[in-house]
Amino acid sequence: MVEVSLTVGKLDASLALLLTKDHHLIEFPTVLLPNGVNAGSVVTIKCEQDLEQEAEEKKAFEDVQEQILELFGKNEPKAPILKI
Amino acid sequence: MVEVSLTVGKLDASLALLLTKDHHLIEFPTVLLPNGVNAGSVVTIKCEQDLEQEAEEKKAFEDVQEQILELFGKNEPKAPILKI
Amino acid sequence: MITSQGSIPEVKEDIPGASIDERSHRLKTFVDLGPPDLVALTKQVPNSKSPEIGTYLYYTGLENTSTSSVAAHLNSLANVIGSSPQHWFGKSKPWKVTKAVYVSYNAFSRVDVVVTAHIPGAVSSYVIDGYRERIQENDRIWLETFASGIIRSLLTSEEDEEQVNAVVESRNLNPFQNVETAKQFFVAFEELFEQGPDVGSAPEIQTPTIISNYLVDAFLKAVELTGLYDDALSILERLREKEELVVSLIVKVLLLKDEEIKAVKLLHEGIKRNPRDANLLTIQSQFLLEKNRLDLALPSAVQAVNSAPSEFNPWANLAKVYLESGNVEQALLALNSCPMAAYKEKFHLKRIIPTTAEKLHLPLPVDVTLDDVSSLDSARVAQEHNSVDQALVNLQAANLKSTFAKAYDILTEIVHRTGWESLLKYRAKIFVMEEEYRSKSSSQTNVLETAANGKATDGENSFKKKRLCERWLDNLFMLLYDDLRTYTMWQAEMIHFQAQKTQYEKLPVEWELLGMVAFRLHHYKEAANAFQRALEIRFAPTSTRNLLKYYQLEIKNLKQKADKSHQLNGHNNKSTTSLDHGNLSPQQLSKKIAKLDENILDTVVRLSAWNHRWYCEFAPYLLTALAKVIGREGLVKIQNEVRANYPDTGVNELLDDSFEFFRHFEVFGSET
Amino acid sequence: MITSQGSIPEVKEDIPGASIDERSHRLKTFVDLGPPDLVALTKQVPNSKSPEIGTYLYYTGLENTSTSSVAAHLNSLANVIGSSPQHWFGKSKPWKVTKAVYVSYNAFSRVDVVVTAHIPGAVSSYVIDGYRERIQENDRIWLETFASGIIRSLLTSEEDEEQVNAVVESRNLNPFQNVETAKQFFVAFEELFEQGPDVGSAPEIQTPTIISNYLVDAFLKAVELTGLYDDALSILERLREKEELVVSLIVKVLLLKDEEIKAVKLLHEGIKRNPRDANLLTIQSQFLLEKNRLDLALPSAVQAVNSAPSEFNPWANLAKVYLESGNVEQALLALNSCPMAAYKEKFHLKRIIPTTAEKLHLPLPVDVTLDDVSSLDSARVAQEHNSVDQALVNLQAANLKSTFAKAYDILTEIVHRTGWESLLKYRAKIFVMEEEYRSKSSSQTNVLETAANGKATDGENSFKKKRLCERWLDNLFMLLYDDLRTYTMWQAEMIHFQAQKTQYEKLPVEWELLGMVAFRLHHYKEAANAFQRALEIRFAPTSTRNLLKYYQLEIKNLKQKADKSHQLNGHNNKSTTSLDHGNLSPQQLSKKIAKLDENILDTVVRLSAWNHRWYCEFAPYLLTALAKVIGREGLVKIQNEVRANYPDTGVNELLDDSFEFFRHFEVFGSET
Repeated sequence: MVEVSLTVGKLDASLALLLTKDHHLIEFPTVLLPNGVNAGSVVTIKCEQDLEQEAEEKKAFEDVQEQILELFGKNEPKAPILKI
Repeated sequence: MVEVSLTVGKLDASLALLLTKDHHLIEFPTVLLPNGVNAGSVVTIKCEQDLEQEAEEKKAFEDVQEQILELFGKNEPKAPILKI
Repeated sequence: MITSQGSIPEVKEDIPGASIDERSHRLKTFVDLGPPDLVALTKQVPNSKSPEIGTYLYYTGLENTSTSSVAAHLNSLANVIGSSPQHWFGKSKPWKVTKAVYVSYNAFSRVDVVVTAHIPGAVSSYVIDGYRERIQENDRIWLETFASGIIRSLLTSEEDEEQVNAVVESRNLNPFQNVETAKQFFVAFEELFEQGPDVGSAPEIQTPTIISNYLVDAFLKAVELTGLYDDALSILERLREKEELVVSLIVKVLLLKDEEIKAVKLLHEGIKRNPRDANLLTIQSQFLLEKNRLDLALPSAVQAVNSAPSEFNPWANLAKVYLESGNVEQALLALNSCPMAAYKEKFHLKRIIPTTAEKLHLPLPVDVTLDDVSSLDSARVAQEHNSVDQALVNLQAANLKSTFAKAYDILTEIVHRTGWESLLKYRAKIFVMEEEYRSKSSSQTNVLETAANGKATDGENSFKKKRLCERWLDNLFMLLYDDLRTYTMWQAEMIHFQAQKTQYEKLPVEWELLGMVAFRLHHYKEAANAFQRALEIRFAPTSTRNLLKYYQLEIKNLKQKADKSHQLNGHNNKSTTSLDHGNLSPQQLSKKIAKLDENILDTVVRLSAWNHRWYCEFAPYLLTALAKVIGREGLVKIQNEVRANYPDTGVNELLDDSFEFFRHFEVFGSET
Repeated sequence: MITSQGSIPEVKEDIPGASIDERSHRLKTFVDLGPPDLVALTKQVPNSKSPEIGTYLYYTGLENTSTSSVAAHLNSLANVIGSSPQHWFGKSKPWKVTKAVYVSYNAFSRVDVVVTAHIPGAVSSYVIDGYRERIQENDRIWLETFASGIIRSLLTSEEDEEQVNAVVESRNLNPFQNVETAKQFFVAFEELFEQGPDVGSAPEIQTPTIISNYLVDAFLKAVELTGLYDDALSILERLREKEELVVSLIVKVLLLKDEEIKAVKLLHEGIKRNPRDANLLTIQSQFLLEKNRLDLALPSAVQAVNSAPSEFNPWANLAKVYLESGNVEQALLALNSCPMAAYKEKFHLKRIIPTTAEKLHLPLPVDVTLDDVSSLDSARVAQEHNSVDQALVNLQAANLKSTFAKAYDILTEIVHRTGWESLLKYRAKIFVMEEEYRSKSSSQTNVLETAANGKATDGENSFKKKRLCERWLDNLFMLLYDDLRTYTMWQAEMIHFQAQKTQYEKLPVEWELLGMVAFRLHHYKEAANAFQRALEIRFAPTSTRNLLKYYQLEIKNLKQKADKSHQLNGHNNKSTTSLDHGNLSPQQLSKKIAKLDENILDTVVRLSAWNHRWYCEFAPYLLTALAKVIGREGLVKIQNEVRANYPDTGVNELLDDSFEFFRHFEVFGSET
């Protein structure tokens, strides 16, 4: 997991400028900032990988893939199709 | 506090492209991603305001300001300065 | 058609050889596929004291597999010009060509290959690079040059408005005069596959990749044109062994070949191996969209976007899937996320040597004379343009290119479903406009500007949830407004005139422009009417081209309807939407399609004659259109129709080239 | 100096009035402060049949408070030209001026004010906008026009290489002919304060603000030049009541006035009120940096950056503070974060009407003749340029502008401390280069390219900790390498020649270019030597200008040394760094400074004479330099020196203008 403390330098429509202690300037999406945060505020950002969610989404995706194969990928006798 | 689940779409030198469930495309600094994250990973980002740290920094800053005033802002008799 | 003096445009040089010189100076500035081939001629009137003069013209499709094939063409060109006195700027001149030089750009190695033929006399060749240094000639260089030429020839689309007649002083030949040449190109494709990204890619591709580049585009077009599916598939299978991404190209060829089940299986297999192959996912999604399985099309579309979030096509596809699903908000949000290609332009032929009208020798071919087409007076057209309604000319949506044009097409599709008022409400609900934001967040106390919809937003919180509307999308909204206003006014005027029982008169150019507005707004019937009105007055290539598109679209719609009704009956699938027309019987369907095929044949004939007048013997989109008609109606029937409908015009002979092509390649329907 | 025919350059028009016409056509394209004022003359030879001709020239500093003050100047101009036959393109012509038109750009309202004087006859005026529509004339328009003119005049710096002699056909007058005009400008400043952002700002400012714009820049320069501190302070105090940000301007004026303690107190108060005022914080940090209190300078610098992270100046200051603290890594990281202004350029005078040499009438003023300056042969200089070492001419660092030049200055200061090898090691440690990254992250198995330093990085982890080196900074490293190589080779050659006891010969231009390299690299002594070598051969304005900078820098250093030694003795402050020279006695110090003042006086005289030859009577940087010399040495002494050193040259009369100026404004040292 990553956890960083940052100062909000500037707040804009879509992007905020955040600064680390060692002056790394980071553009950060404003939507991900909590309400009430202003220029000058200090925020903590934690970021961690969500393996469970990842597995869940993978499963759902694979199910759809099987369904598609079932529906359109089987060599069932075709209904007569007009030659157009 | 804000908490969001995001899919890593693309991983670049300084910026990663993350996507929300409703397809909001967000540029996110790569340095803030945990190790091991790859394109396709799902991550959770939590962002909250750190009022304590904010107050601490404010205090330290104000102390320095007082020190500067003390050192250079008092009308003490000046030592003779060369007219150059 | 046989090459005649009437099919060779020329441009006079100030100094003989100047064009070759200019070209080599500009060589290092060539990008992507580079310019068309150049042929420069030196000619003189024998036994006269007048000095030699130099001329040049551009080419695509000239067979250049070797020095000798090029020399053969140059010689035949010299023979045609020297065969009889040439009508030359008002005088008859018995020119003899003494030298002919051919230059072709090798886009892989960024060099020019130059073949010089002295007539009669020796033939020599050399290769130069951007620093005007000579480079060692070898088989590889020739292979690359051959492939570059074929790619340019295939990708010089005449379908688009933007590039018609851009370079009048050029001849466009069919690069596949026989099956051999097509197969040679396939060999070159396999050989050069890894270098594909070097020749650039279509503007909507962010960076050229091994499977998204002009080499691949040309290969797929060649496959479609020649029907050599099995050759193509075996090449791609070999390439796939080294590069799994090739699987999406195999799928594309299978779909061209109408092998749907195989394609679906391969999609499944490929996605299993690499669930983040955005190309495969997008193809899969588009396939499901056509099958009207929006529930299944969406997961693939989402996964594609998540796998390639900086590519345009997955986003555009996602927007379409949402739109078809009736989810307008998400469609607009996906549209807003499309990454735009602001600085890239689509490949098209460009002059490398600026010229003026006085230097142009543009003879009129006399072997094909279709009355209204051949007699189109360019002075009259220019005259028309001067008195045209400027409001129509100024519609900026007509100038949109590449990704912007595609995004606009999605936006117009949206407004077609929702109507303008409702679209504005959606916009106000999900987007915050840049202006609006600035006034909100401005530290100075400006008057709060409200967005175009006139509604102020409700409080900080809902404000933050909205997304910023990209500036380009905001701009498209404005263009859309202009288009809609023009269209609505036109329709209202029409109704007014009809009520008054007076004739609604417009200039042909104006009908054409109105037709384009309607076409952009997906009002195809109204567009077709406008184009037909234009054509009632005079021949108009753009209107004809767009009518061709319209007829093809109509056939596609009829076919989809038939498919759906078949699905409904056969599978009893509930998720398909209701049909907006009653079911057609197979007989009614065939009759409708036969009528449309007649119309298509007529537009193809007219456009071929028009192209022929401008020295263009090859337009892939016309060949494809004709091939489909033949596939449905049979070659014999079509050939008979051409003979009956256009007697003594030369059209017969002109179309024979295409029929010959189909027979060579055993295109479906051409077997007799 | 009295205006003479020798001080009026003119350009012939093709058609009388063409310049005014051209200007009004271009009006809507003017940006920021706009072009210099234009005066167009119509003149004819009386009683002759030759037609009237038109000429024009540009102006800055012409007093334009009202129609009548402009008309007075136009009349005097007409009188000078008409007073005796004019030497005109090789012939003597008794011109009479019949009409004179003055046009001045009002940068606030984006309009041109035009005054037409018929001679003799009526005077009229009008105002036009970018659509060539007439606008209502009123007091406000005149006030804005007056202020615009003063701003252009004050900010047309001649200090920089880039803009010397850019527009030879222009006269530059001192806009403050009397105290009244200066005070009028102060009034205008107060009146127009809120409109300041409309006239643009220096390129390093991201967006013009109420306290960062050209109006404010000009005001501060006027304050420095005139010494009218108290007038300025009372205006600023009034403005502060409405806009607290003004406090940083008050601090600046207090510092100009040498009121350090008041300034420090105000800084404290202002920062207390708004702890995120990046301007105040940066000034505070710079003040502490000069006082060598790096421990205190850092927190202010950090807070400034955190308050305005997209502005250049706070970042540049932070980099400097780190550098002075010996923290090279953080200095480089801060430098890398500086936001660059790639597309903005510094204000300088520009032609609005293109011209050719044959149309230029550039008379030689004969009232000031300083031998080597006046006799500088431009043909010889051009000759020299042709045979100059191209490697020197091609040094790209010389062309850096605005933020890039400033960033380069910080980078050269860093390398000055660390040396090149060590700098490369720092770079490798903290930065990953874009090339390096791409090869690392590329999915294809390319050969791993190593960065310029030849070291591969150690593992994924350390790799991720590094930051991406911005492309522009990467580019500056390359320019630095070129500069360093040139400098080192030059120094090595010098030593070699000295060892061989042979003379090291260079062309004046080459000495000048070498001097510039050394100056950029902060090797000031070596730079000064090179400039002096150039001047031993002939007069060279650039070398002279740079020597002036050098002498001023030397005085500053001496002063700082004295301050530090005073601090050491008085405060016993341990944080100051050790002095690299022994302490000087007050007598030694005075003597050194007097010698430098002599040198400064000489360069000022030469540059004034050179400027005078090119119709320029006003250069703020020369006035300021002279004012400081007078402040140290007294006016009487300096006036005597000028009289003694430059007899019978006209220099006396030339400098008298400046002395007069100082007496008007009671500049410190001028009281007799």
